[in-house]
Amino acid sequence: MELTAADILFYLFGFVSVVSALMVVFVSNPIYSALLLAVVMSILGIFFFNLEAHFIAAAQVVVYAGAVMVLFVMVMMLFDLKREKEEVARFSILTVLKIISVGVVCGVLVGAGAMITGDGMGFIKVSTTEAPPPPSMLLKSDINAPTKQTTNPEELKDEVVEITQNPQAGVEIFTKYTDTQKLSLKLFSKYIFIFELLSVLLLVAIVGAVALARSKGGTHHVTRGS
Amino acid sequence: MQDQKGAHTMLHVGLNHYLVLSGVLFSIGVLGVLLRKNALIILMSIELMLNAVNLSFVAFSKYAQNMDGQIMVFFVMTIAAAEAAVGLAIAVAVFKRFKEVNIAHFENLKG
Amino acid sequence: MGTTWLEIIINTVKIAAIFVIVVSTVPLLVWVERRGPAFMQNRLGPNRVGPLGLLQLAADAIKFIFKEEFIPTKAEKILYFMAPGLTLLPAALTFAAIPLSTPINILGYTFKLQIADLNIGLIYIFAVASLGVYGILAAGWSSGNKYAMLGALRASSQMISYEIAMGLSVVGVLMMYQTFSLNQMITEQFGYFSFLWQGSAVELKFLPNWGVFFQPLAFILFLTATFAETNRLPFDLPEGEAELVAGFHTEYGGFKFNMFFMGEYGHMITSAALITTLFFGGYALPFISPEQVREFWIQNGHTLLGFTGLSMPDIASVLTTITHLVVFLAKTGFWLFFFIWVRWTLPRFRYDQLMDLGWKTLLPWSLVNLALTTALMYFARIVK
Amino acid sequence: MTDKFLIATMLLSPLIGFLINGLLVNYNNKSYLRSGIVATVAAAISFLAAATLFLKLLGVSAPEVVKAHFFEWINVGQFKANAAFVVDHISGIMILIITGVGTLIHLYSIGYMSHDEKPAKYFSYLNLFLFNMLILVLGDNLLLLFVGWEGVGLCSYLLIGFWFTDSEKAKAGMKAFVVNRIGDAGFILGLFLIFILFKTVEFEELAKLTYAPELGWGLLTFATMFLFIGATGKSAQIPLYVWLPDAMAGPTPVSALIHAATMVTAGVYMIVRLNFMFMATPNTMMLIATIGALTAVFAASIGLFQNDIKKILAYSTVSQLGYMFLGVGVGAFKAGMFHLMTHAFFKALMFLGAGSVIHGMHEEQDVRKMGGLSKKMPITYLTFLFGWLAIIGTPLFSGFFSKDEILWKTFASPMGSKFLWFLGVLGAALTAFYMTRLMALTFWGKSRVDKSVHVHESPIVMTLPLVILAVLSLIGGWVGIPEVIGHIFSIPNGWEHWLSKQVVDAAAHGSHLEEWLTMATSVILAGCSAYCAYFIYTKKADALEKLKNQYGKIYNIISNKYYIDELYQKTIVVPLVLLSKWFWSFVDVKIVDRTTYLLADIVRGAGSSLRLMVNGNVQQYALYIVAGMVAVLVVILTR
Repeated sequence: MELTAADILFYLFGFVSVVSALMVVFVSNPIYSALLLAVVMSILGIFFFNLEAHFIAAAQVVVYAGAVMVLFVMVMMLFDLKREKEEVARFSILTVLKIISVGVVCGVLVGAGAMITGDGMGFIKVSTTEAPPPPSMLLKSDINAPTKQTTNPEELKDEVVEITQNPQAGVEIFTKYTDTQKLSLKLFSKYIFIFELLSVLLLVAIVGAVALARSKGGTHHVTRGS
Repeated sequence: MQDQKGAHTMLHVGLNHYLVLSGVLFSIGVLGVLLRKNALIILMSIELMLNAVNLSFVAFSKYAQNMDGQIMVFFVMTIAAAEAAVGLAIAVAVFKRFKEVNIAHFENLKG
Repeated sequence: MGTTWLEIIINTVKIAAIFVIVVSTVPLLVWVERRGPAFMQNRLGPNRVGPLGLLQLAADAIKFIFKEEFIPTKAEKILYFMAPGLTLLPAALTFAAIPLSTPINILGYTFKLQIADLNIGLIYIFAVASLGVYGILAAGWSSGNKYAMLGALRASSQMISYEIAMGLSVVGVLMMYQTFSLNQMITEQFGYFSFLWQGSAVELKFLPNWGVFFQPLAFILFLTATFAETNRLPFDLPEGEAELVAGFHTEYGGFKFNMFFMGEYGHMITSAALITTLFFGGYALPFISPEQVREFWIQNGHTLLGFTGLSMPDIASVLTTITHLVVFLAKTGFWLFFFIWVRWTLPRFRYDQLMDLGWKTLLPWSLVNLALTTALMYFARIVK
Repeated sequence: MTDKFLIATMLLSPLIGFLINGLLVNYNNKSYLRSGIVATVAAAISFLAAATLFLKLLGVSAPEVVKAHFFEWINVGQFKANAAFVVDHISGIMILIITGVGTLIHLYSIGYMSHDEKPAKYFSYLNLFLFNMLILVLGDNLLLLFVGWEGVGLCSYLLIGFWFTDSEKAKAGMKAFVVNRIGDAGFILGLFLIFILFKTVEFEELAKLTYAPELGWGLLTFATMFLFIGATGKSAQIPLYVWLPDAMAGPTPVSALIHAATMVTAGVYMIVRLNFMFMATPNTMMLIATIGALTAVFAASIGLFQNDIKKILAYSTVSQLGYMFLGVGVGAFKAGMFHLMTHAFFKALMFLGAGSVIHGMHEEQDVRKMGGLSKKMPITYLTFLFGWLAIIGTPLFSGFFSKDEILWKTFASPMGSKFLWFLGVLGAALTAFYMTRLMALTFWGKSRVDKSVHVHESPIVMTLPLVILAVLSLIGGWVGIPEVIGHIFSIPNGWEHWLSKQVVDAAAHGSHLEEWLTMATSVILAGCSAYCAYFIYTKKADALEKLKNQYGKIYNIISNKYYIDELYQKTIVVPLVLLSKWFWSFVDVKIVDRTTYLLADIVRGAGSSLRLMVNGNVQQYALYIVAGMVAVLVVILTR
């Protein structure tokens, strides 16, 4: 099978994301690294799109690129951080050690990633070849026949039951519904409790952030650089 | 790649490519955390690491035809957002107090 | 882009065409912006250059191009130059997902008058829209001017809070249409106002099947949220001339300022198109579904385009597409006028009023709307 | 009354006496009468119970054994030891001796301890001794015997060192205890070996087993050897006898009871009790016989030139014990037992006699400062006379019958030998000599008592036991008249018959003529040496001086007890002390301490080096996390 547009795009965006990730770490001005990180996140959004995780892709862009990075940029702008003199720790044995260990981590992860075979190293069943005909691709503008979605709850309900009891059924369902429905079916059936728990977590985070932001900053008066 | 379709199958994007990419991004994140002195940059590197993990989750979700991966990404996102919020709040508080963002100055909790 | 080279070419041509349409409407809007309010306030407006001041557009365009490019000393060079692009990019991208009209079937090919028909159209638009904030922040901060910075911060916080309100208000609509794809939504809105109530169908002849009648509250909320999102007048604190000179783009002149301008209007066009698609049936005629229109053209389409020698169905499909395109433009035009119309009627909000409105009224009401629609749909589904 | 009640009363009355005197009576009140009577009554009750028990055994239809099982003491795996007490033919005799002589000595002590500050303490210890001795004798298994064994060792220590304020006496007590402990160690090893070999320690079961005679040096020989070592410790034989002469530091009734009649005989009793086992190990028997004979002659020779009356009697006890072990060693268990009983009578008599002499002479013990007491202390003199006649073996007296029985068995028994018999006879002669010397120096001859001392006869409470014991030492021997004399007057040998069921002697073969001849030689020899001693010490005091300076060196050696104590001091005690000093200075300081300090240093060093890791540098912590992660990843992926 020759090179599809998607493959070209993957390599292009892959390269861009790696370069910008590196720049995020090594650029001296933090604002630029924040913006670059936003770029990386959008590119990841595109990758998700490629992997038929449409809702997650949109969510990624909205949540990460749109909100979290904006927070970072706003905070940095408030701090008005200009170029930093010596952003990376000066050259010392420790730095070498760090770089070596990161090299090892990268080697191990990339090696593992590259070597993963069909049986998924005994963890999960993975088919490294192309998944069954994906319902939609980014730029194939003409196909995309609207797939039939059942709306009445009874049919949906047994669908849900089917998933939880019979994981194998999961594969058929995987192809019948659009990505977002699949996600929501599972999310609100098997993982409903975690979903509610997350809301509590967010609440806690909000309260925490507000409390911290309002505090006068620091509990004991320590002169700078003491 | 033991894919039976022709020579240049190496180039056709499979699960391995995504995993390799997420591995690289993850190590860059770790590098950022280890090398940079600026607290905010460290927070951002952590975000980067989380994103790399998300990528591998989604890749696995697609190639294993199982929605759990995406659901996990969903959870990771919320947690990352919460973490970023709280992290930034702390950074703001610290900056207000010490007018300093370089973590080299915060080593009072010494052994 | 499709796999075959032909498709790729056709797609690029289509993208270019749509982009040109968007860009050309901007000067038109500017003209309307100047003439309309003048008319409302019983004054003339620009009429010196060309008939009714139409050439004024060209004059402004040329002016912007030739203005002196200057860069503030303390500015961050790179970011300063990137900022206008960053604002323009999302505006353009969001328009890609909006279906302009029915697909054309000519010579065996079908062309969709839509750059990208995504089955997640709506949240794609929201995603890209949320990136708009970067442009404003970058502009505000990189120009090194304190007022610009303040304007940028205000604008971004406003956009973020209203983004939530807009998102939530749309959820009600989504639950009704059960899909993100805008095409899908439009097909749901054909014909008469009808719905299933506990098994039995109910139909009201005098109302079209538009979203606005199903979700009136969502419509109002969405409308106000879009105003805030595009920094249009009641919410245009960031450029508040009175206090912050020109808000985040004070330091910009010449073409860069023009790009900001275009960005803002692009955003406005997209929002207007979105309102029509979500609530007013998109390119569909009120009571007539595209099929009926196509039938009509099959009977007497020949008279208009007989000379082209196309087969009858092709002609019919071309003609139906054109009619629907006209309908879509009419509706969007009306909403654009509405935007301009509101600008010269409502006073500007104070910053805290702005925030209260966003968090303390829009948000709760959209939650109420959400609850209401869920309840109604649930009862509607119970088969007696 | 049931046997159990009888045994219980016999055992517990001395214990109760001990408790009353020990706990209830105020320690330092002077009323010796009250505590004395309590102790004597307790001993008397115990004697009555013992007597009734003995009568139970006498009858024709009487049971062979009276047994009382109180509780199961130890039951671990195969090892089983019950608190059960047995009165059979052997222990029957012993309990009579212990309680009988014990009661007499208690009575005597009332008089003797009248001037003492803490009589209550003395009487409580005495009662405790009785209790322990009874346990030793009555125990139905070796372990219980050992309990009694240790108990009596303790009481002897307490009583020897009774006047502990005087450091000499305290040292003597300590010496007795330590030497006994060395013997006990041997005893314990023997006990263990027996358990290993036979998986049981009860006499009844041990008796049932058949023992193949072990000619070489097998385990059984070692077991019996170790038991014998215990016996030498307790009954003061050659290597471990040094403590007995020093034990005279205790009050005289104590020496009479413990170091004459009962405790020292424990070793002999133990061997007789296990006679079947000892018969199976000829090597040990030969060892016992030789040590017995040697001790007899050796102790007698030392006794010749002692000047302290109690030291003479102590060495005489050691020598007589030598005889008992000689008898037992040649397989004449019954004769050994017989001599044990007769010796208990006349030796207790002599000790008590010496006690009353000392009491009369107001704590004067040196024989050279006595003389001509026969007129001043007639009763003591007369009773002492009976004892003297018994010990030198004049016919008709108990000493003659038991000692000659042993000598005859040594001569005739297959295990015995002519040389041992000769040593025995030599010992008898020496015994006669120094006893007569004693009699001459204390009772006959002119009085060398200096004027200030007013000699007076002891009170009735002291002389009564003397008289009883004198009678016993006369008629004691008639119980076991040897058959060669007995059949003339048709008197059966009661003793042989009485012990024959439980004690099997080696078959002695020899004609009556030989027996008569050996008897005659020993009597004549003893008579001559007695006359010589009488002649030298009463008539020719100056001849003695001449003899002394002629053989000065030998005289010095013997009078200083062959310098045995000094020898032990040099060869054992000093090197032991030096060794322990070396251990302390080298092993302890250099090796043990050094290693512990080393460990401590290692830990502190590791601690400080680890502390460097926590230096506040956040990124270093991140590095550790990453390293950890890598390790985990590698492990998982290369699983």
